Amino acid sequence: MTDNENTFQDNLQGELPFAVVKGEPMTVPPEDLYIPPDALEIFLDAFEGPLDLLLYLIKRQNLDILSLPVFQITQQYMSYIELMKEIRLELAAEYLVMAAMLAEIKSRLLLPRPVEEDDEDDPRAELIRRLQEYERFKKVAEEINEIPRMHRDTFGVSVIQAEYQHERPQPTVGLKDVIAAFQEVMQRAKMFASHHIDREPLSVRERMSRILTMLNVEDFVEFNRFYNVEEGRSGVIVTFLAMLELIKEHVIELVQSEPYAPIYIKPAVKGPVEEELL
Amino acid sequence: MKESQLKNIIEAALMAADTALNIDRLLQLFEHDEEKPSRDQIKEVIKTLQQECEGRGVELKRVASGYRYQTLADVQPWVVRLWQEKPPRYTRALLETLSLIVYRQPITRGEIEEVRGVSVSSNIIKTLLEREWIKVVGHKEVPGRPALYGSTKQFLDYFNLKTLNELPSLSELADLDQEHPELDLGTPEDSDSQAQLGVVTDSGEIEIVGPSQTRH
Amino acid sequence: MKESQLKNIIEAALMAADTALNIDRLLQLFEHDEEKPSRDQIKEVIKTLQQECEGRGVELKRVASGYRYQTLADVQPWVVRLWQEKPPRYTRALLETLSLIVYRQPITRGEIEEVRGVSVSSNIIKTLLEREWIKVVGHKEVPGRPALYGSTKQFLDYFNLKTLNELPSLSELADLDQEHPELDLGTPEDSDSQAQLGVVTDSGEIEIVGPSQTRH
Repeated sequence: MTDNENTFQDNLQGELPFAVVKGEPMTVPPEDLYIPPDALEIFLDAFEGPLDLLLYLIKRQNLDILSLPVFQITQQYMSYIELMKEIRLELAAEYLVMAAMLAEIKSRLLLPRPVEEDDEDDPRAELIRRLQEYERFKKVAEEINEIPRMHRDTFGVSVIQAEYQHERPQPTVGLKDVIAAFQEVMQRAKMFASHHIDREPLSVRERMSRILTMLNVEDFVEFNRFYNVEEGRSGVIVTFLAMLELIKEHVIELVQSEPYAPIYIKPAVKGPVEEELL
Repeated sequence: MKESQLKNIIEAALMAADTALNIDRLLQLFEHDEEKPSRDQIKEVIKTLQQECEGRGVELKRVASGYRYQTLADVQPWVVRLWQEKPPRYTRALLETLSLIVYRQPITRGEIEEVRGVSVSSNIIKTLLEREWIKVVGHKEVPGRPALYGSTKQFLDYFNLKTLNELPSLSELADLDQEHPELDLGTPEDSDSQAQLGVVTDSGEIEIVGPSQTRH
Repeated sequence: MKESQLKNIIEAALMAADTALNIDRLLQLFEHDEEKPSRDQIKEVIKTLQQECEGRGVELKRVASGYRYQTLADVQPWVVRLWQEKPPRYTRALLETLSLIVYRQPITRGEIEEVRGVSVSSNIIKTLLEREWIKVVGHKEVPGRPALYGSTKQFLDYFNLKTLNELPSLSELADLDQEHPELDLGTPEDSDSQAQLGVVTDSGEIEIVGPSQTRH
């Protein structure tokens, strides 16, 4: 494998044939293959992935996929990957997978071949199959792009309608629907109302005053101290609502020194506001 | 440019556009061409296109903002069926609003919102007014003088009622509620007493008194 | 109904509609008429209307979901100037993904990625779904139950096609076995036996079998 790497390095330095095209060694990459390092990213963007890049490399050398010189193409591909590495380009995983596959092919070619080789395992055949397969769809996608398309090549005709008073159909409603709606809304209203009337003893307004009274005595009261367990759930709710109301009216403020620390209540302004409420 | 091509471009443009196009706008289509048609040429083409419409289902009509193809009035009764969707359905919000106006009239929008617990969109009121199921029967003498809504004769007609008395009464509804608190209250099938509604109606003009009207 | 009137109605309806209309939809326009046209009559009228378009800037085209009037591609360079924005351009990635879905439907995202050799961005799938060019036609019964995508009528409509058969055919895969029995893969060592690709294609419907196609 060190041999490979050496060859590889050599190739990069252009000392050995860069590629052998139809028997002719090439020492310099064709001009259209030269990518200035800082253009690599753009270059990569121009390809739809490693298969696309490989196809490009093959096309540039006018090679038939079927007579793909896997070895040379691998060299070329690897040199691109190397270039990408050099400028520390975040390499797309797919390119690296392909590089690994090419490396595998290359290594197999260099090793003596086992007598019984399973065709399906032949990575070259697999690569060619994938390249061909991809190429078909690449081609057909280009063809689809050429099909006359709405809004680009053709436009729908939209003729305006003559003035015409066309009656829009009105929804039909049954009396039952109206009655049912009324029952529902009244039921809801009842639930709504009960909060206000039944819980009168714990009125929010009154609770707001109590909170303020407590704050008149002490400036800084811990949140929990406003809640009286004996009042039950409704009492807690009323107190909480009263607090929210007071905060909304900018009468009190909540203070917490750090997350999960106790919350304290303090008056936002002193004086006239309290008196007004009391 | 050949005249036939010019004609085709203008026909296609006028048909594809969703607004009327005037001559200036049509001239702009050719601004990148070496050989631009003249204003008169375009007018000429339009005249030809207009003639070609004769006896067809569309016409090329001159309107205030330009020229446009439009369907002929003769074919409208059929063409409009393309858009004949099923009538839309009213929302629950609308039905609830309607029912409150019917049972609690005269009622302001604010009062409706109070009972429903949510605001009533202007659209709902507008729809009901347009349908002529409700009307403004007066204004409440409170700040802002909000409109008081009541139901109309058209509402009764639509629901085949002679008077509002034929509506199931509130107490009936309440009874049902009590008898079947667990029920989601199916609609009562018929109503034969509405005494407790406290509604004195004669179709059209409505006066309402009674215990259920203590909304303040 | 006179034939000329029938023709005018159908012409106007097709021109006024913003989608393609099929024969059923056109028949519905007459459902309230005493004398309804037959399906054949409508087809006849459409044929006449199509002929009348000859030499004009618009055509009456049959696409997947019905018939629609549309501007001809010849006049497109001028007509397109009516609109400020350029029609959207689609990336190669999107078109390749679309092609795979169209030709290999039903197909999962993973299978698309396998062929393209790169991951397919969610955006592409989303765009295609939003355009309604593709839809989820089912789920593959493998771990994760990935969605299987297929193409839609809207896709065909958009590309001015009646059926999938009108799509360009996929180029045939060269059969490695036959054409290159002793394929020189450009390696020092010849490989004398090739993978059996076993690909059978015919334009439009594509069936692929063989060891390399183990997509189930």
